[in-house]
Amino acid sequence: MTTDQLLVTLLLALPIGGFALTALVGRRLYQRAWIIAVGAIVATWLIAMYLVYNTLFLNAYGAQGLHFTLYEWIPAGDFRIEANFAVDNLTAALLIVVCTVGMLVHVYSIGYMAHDPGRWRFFAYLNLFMFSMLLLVLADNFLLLFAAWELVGLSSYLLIGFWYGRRSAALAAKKAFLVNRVGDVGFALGIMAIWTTVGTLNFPEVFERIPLLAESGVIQPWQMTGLALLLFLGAVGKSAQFPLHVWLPDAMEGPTPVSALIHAATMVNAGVYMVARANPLFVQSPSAMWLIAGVGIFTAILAASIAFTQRDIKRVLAYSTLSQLGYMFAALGVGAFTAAIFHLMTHGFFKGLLFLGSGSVIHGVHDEQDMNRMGGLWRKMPITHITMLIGAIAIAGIPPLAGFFSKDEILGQAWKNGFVWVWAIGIVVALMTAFYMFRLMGKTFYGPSNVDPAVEPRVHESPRSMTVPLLLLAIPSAVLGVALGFPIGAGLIEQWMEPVFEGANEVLGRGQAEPFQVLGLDGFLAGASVAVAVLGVLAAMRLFGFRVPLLGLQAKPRPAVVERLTDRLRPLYTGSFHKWFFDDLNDLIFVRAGGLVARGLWWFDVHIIDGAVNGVAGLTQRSGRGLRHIQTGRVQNYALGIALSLIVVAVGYFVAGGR
Amino acid sequence: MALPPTVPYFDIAWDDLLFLTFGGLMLAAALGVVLGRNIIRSGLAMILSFAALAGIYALLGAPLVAAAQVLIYIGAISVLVLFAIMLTQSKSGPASLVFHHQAWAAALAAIVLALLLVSMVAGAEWPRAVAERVHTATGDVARLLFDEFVLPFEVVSVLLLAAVIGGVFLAKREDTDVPETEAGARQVTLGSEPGGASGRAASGIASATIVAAEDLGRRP
Amino acid sequence: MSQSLDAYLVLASLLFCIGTFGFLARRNAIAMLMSIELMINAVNLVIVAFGAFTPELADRASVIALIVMAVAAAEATVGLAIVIAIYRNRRTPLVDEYHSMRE
Amino acid sequence: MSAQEWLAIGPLLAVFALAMLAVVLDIARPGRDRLVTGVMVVGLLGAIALTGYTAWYFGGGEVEVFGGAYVRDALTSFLDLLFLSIALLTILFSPDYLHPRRLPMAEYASTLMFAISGAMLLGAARDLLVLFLALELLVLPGYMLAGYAKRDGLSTEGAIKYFLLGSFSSAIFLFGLALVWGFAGSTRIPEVAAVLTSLDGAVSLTPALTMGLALLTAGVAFKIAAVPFHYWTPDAYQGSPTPVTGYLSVGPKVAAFALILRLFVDALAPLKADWVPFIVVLAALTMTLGNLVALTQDNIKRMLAYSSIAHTGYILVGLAAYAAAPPGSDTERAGLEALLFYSAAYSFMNLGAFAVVTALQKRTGVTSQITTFAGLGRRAPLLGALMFLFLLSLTGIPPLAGFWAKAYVIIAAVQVDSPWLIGLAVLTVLNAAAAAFYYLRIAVVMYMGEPSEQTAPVQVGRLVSAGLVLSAVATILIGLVPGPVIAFAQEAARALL
Repeated sequence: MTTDQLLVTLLLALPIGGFALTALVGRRLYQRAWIIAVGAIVATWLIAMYLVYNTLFLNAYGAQGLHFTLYEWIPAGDFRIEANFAVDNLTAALLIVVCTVGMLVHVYSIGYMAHDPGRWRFFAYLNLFMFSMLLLVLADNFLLLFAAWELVGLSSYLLIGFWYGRRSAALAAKKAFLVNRVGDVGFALGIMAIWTTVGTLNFPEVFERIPLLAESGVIQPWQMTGLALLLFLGAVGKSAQFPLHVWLPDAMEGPTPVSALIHAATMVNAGVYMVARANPLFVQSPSAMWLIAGVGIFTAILAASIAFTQRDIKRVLAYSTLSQLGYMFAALGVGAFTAAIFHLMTHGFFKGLLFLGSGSVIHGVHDEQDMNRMGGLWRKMPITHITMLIGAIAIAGIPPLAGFFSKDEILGQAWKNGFVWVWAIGIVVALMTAFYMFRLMGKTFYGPSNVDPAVEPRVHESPRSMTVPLLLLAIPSAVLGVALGFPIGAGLIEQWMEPVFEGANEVLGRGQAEPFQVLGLDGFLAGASVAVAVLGVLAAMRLFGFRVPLLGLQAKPRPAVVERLTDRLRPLYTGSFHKWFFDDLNDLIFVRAGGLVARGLWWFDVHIIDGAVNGVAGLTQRSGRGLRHIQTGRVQNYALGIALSLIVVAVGYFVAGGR
Repeated sequence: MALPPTVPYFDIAWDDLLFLTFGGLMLAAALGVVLGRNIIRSGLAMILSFAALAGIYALLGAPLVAAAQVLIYIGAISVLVLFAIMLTQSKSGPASLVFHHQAWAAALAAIVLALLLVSMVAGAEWPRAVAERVHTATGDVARLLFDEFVLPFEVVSVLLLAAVIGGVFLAKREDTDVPETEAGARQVTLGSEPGGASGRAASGIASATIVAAEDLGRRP
Repeated sequence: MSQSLDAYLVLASLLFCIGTFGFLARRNAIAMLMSIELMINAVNLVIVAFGAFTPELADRASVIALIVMAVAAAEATVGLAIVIAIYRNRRTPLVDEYHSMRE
Repeated sequence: MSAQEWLAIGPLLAVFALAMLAVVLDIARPGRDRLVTGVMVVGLLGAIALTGYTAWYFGGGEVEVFGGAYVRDALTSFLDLLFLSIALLTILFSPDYLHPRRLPMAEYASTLMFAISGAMLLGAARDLLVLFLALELLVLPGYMLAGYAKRDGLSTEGAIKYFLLGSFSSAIFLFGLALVWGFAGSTRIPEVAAVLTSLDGAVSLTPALTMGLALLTAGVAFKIAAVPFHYWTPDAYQGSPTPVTGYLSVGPKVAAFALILRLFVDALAPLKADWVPFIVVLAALTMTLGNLVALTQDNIKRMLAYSSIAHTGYILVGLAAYAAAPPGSDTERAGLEALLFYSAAYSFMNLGAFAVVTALQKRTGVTSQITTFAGLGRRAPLLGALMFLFLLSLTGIPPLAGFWAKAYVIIAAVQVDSPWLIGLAVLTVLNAAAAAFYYLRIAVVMYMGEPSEQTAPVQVGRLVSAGLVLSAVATILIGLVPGPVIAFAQEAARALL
C-alpha cells in the first residue's frame, strides 16, 4: 500500500473510528464529548486537503486519478466485488466542499450543542455521516456507492430525528428515509441493469464500455434511456427534486448544523455528484438529459415560488436549497457538467454559511424560527449579520461574489446549448432568488424588531465557536467564484473538470470553450443575470427594508405595500404559502391510496377463503341441511387453502410437463 | 380340501375377491370414519379400516407389515385415539354438528385431488415394476433393518423418545393454580402491576382450566 | 386385478383423498387426526404395493412401512397430547372454535 | 465404524446426548432449571467447538456414514454450525421467559435439542427415508414447543393449528416421496439422481414424477411457509411463547431449506427445469404478500411472522437463481451461496429481534402489541438501540448483514440471463423498499411513542444480554466482513454441485 492509498484509507478510517470511539466513551466525556469527533474530522480535513492539492494542483495521479482496491469482498469467480476507491479531479472537488464544510460544522456544533444532554450521540452521528459521505465520493464502483448512498440516508435519518422526543422530528426523519427509499429503488434497479448489460460495476470499466456498447447497438437507445432514468430516480430522491422533494423542508426539524451540513452542503449534492460521475452514461441518452433539465428547472422555479412566502427562516433556506439544486440538475441536463459542479461547490459554501447563520440567529433569539418574530437584529448580531449578508449577495448572483459566476455559467451554457427555455425560466428563478433572500434579510436583520419582549434584552451574538466558522465560510462564499471561475469559461474549474467530462463533451459535440466576449452573447447573458439579480434585490429592499450604516444607505420596510400586493395576488400567495399543496397531494396519493391498496390485499389474504367459504355456507344453508350459523374456524380454511394450492400446483405441473 | 381356481359363479380369482373385499371394506370404513356423526363410531370404523388394510398387506405378501399394522395401529394408536375421544367428550354428548360449513368445498377439493391422483396412477409407468407379485422374506427384512436401514431405525427410536417426553409434559395435569396467559392479559398494558390485573384478567380462563382439570379427574 | 400394481395405487389414492376430505371437513380435532392417520396409511399402502411389484424394493418396502408406522405413532402421541392440553383451556374439541388469533 | 465415521456424526450424537441429559438431570435433581440451562449452554458450546474441529478436520472432503445415508461435507458443517448457534441463542433467551411463567426448563431444553438434532440430520441426509424421519424429528418437537405454555390458550391454539396443518403437509410430502421412491427404485439420493439423469430430458416428466414433484413442492413450500402455503405461520408464531417464536422463525425455516438443498438440489436437480417456474412464482408471491400484510399488523410477533414470510421469499430467489442457471455454471453456485448466506444472516438478525421482545416479556402480562415498544428508546436505551440495529439489518441497510444478504441474492438472480429472474430481482428491490415502512414503524414507536403510566423499568437478564450481544455482533460482523461466511457458503455450495 502506497502512502497515498494509506491516506485515502485513513480518510475513511478516521471518521468511522471517531464514530465508534464517541459512541463507546462519548457519554463519559460529558461536556467534552466533541473532542474525539472534532479531532478526527480536523485530521480528516488535513489529509483531504493534502490529497486535493496533490490531485488538482500537482496532478500527481494523472488524468485518471488514483484508483486502488482496499480488499476484495468476494474473491472468487465472476462474482467479484471489490472495496475499491478512487481519487480523481471530480472527487477532489467534492472533497473540498465536504471536508471543509464538514469540519466547520463540527466546530460550530461545539457551541451550538453545548447545552444538549445528548451531544455525544450527536457527534457520533456526525462522524458516521462524514464517513458515509466520504465513502460516497471515494467509492469506485456502483455497489459501494449504493452502500454509501444508503448509509448517508441512515445517518441523515438519525440526525433529523435527533430530537426524537419531538413528534414532528421523528416523523420528519421517517419521511425523509422513506421518500429516499423510493429513489433508492430506482437506483438499485439501475445498478442491476448496469450489471446485466455491462457485466461489471467498476466505474472505469463501466464508463469505458458504455459508449462502445451503445455504438454497437448491444444496448438499444431506449434501454439506455431507461438505465439513465433509473439512476436519475435515485438522484431525484437523494437530491430532493420534484416530485420527491417533499422530505427536505421537513428535514429542517433536525438541529441546524445538520441542516447546514447534510441538507445544504453535502448529502443533497450526492445526486448531482452521481449524475456527473456517470456522465458517460447519461450523455448517451439525449431524452434522459432533456428530462433531467426539465425536472431540474421545474424544481427550481417551484421551490423558489414557495420560498417567497414562508415564515420559518430555515424553511426559506430549505426551499432555496431545493431551487439551487434544481439549477444544478438543469445544468447537468443541458450538458454543462462543469457548471453544475462549480455551482455545487459555491452553493455548498454559501448555503452552509446561510444555514449556520440562521442557526446563529435562532440561537440568539432563543429558539425562535418565525421571521415575523425577528427583526432589527443587525445591531445585536453584527458578525452573523455581515456574514449572512455576504451569503445572501452570493446566492442572489451579484458579482463578484461566488454565486454569480456559477449561476451565470449555468444560464449561459443553457442558452448556448440550445435550451433557451431553460435559460428563460432560470432567469426568472434568479430574480425570485434575489428577492426572497433579501426578504429574509429584511425581515430578520432590518426593519423594526418584533422579537418577543421577554427575550429582547437577552438577544446576543453567538459564541466564538459559532462565529468563527461563519467567518471562515464567508471567505470562500465571497472569493471562490473569482478564484475558480475567472476568466469566465476558462477558469481553474474548467481546467480541473476537463479530463473528467472530456468524453461527454465529445459525445455532445462541444469543442473547446471560446473566450468570453463582453460585447457578444456572453456579455448580454451575464448582463441579463446581473440585471435581474439587482432588480430582485432592490425590490426586496424597498418592501422589507435595508440598512448599510457605513454608506448611510437605509430603507424602511413597507408592510402596507406588502399587504396590498399579497391581497391582490391572494390565490398565488395561498398556493405558495401552502407549498402548492404537495404534501396534501402526496398524502392523498401515496399514504391514503397506498394504505388502501395494502389493506385491500390484506383483506384479500384474510377473506378470500372466508368469502368463498361463506358463500358455500350460504349455499349450504339454503340447500336445507339445517346447519346453524357457526363462527368461522380457521384451521379448516387454512387446510382448504393448502389443498387448493396443492391442486393448482399439480395441475401446473401437468400442464407445464406436457412440453 | 382344494378350492376351485376361481370363485364359483363369479369367475374371478380368489385373490381378486379378497382384494375387492378388503379394499371395499377399507374404503367403506374410511368413509365411515370421515362421515360418521358419532365420533366414537368413527374411531371404531377406523379400527375396521386398519384391519382391512392389514388384510391387504397380507394379500400383498408382506406378512410382517400386516402383523405390525395390527399391533401398532389397532393395538396402540387406535386405543390411544379412543382414550382421547373419551377424555374430550363434552357432557352434552357428541357434537351435533359434525362438519364444518366448508364441507362442500372440501368434498370438491378431495374429488378433484382424487381425479388427479387416479389419472396419474392410470397413466404412470413404473420402470422397475414387474407384472408378477414378489414375496418378502421376513428374515431379509430384519437383516435390512440392522444393516442398510440402521440409521432410520435409530432415528425412529429417538423420535419416539422425543414424542414421549414432550407428550407427557403437555398432557399431564398441573397442580399450579393461576395460569399466566397472554390471551387473558390482552387488555393489560405494559404499565400495569404484575400480580393483580393480569391475574384478574386471566381468571376467566383460569376457572375454565380448573373446571377442565376437575372434570378430567372425575373420569375413570 | 389383485395382480396389478395400478389397482393398489388407485385404492391407495382413494383412501388418501377420503382422508383429505375428512381433514378438510371435520370439526373435531380428533376426527381430523384420524383423517391424517388414514392418509398416512394410504401412503403406506403405496409403499408396500411398490415393494410387492418391484423385486429390488420388496424387502425394503416392508422396512420403510414399519418405520412410517412408528412415525405415525409418534405423531399421534404428540397430536393427542396437544389436543388434551387445549381441551383443558377451551373445553371443546372442536377446532373451528379455536379462533382467538386471526387476521 | 471407523473413528473417522464416529467423528463425522459426533456433533449429531452430542446433541442427542444433550437432549437426554436434560431429562436425566431433571430426574436426578428435579426443578434445577439453572443447572439445566448451564449444562445446555456448555454442552452446545462444546458441540460448536466439535463441529468446528470436524469441519477443519475434513476440510472440503466428504465422509459417508451408515452406508451413505449420512454424509459429512462442507454443507453439513455449515448447517450444523448454524443450527447449533440457533439452539444456543434460543437457550440463552428462554429462561427469562419460562421462569416467571413457571414453565420447566428441562423438558423445554430436551425438546429443543431433539428438534435441533432433526434439523442437523436434515442437513446431512442422503437418503429419502432419513430425510422424512429427520423432518419429523424437526417438526414434532416444534409442535410441542409451540404449545409449551400449555396453560396459555393462545399457545395451545397455535400449537394445534401448527400440528394439524403440519401433519397434513407431512402426509402430502410423504406421498410425494413414496412416488419418487417407487419410480427411482432407491432411497439413496445419489441413486435417485442417477436414475433421473438417465431420463436425459427425452421424456421430461412422466405422470408419476409429475404428481410426485407436485406433492413434494407443496410439502416443502408448507415447511418454509411460502405463500400460498403459509397460513399456519402467523397463528403459530403469535401463539407460541416468544423465545419459541424466535426459534420457529429461523430453525425450522432454515432446516426446511436444508431439506430443499438435499432433496431438490441434490436428488431432483435433473428435473430443475421443471420445478423452477414454481419456485419463481412462489418467491414472487411469498415476498410480496408477506410484506404487504406485515404493513397492517399491530402485534409485533405477527408482524415479524409476516416479515419472516417475506424473507422466505428473498431466500427463494437464491434458489430460483440456482435452478434457472445453466447446469455447471458459476451462476448456479452463486444462487446456492446466496441462499446459504441469506439463511445465516437472517437467522441472527431475526433471532435478535425476537430476543428483544422476549426480554420485554420477562414480566408476565406484557403483551406483544406494538405499543409495548412505546418509548423503549428512552426506557432502555441499549435494548432500544439493539432492536433498532436488528430492524435496520432486516430492512437491508448497509453495512449490516441484511444488506449483503439481499445484495447477494439480487446479484445472483440478475446474473442469470433470464427475464423471469430479472423480474424477480426487480420485485425483490421493490419489496425491500416497502419493508422499510413497517420496520421503521417499530423504530418510530420505540423512540417517539409515549410509554403508558407507571412503567416498570426493563430488566434484562444476564443470559439474554449475552445472547443479544452475540446476535448483534454476528449481525454487524457478517455485514462488515462477509468474506469468511461467504467462503464457507461457497465451499458448502460446491459440495452440492
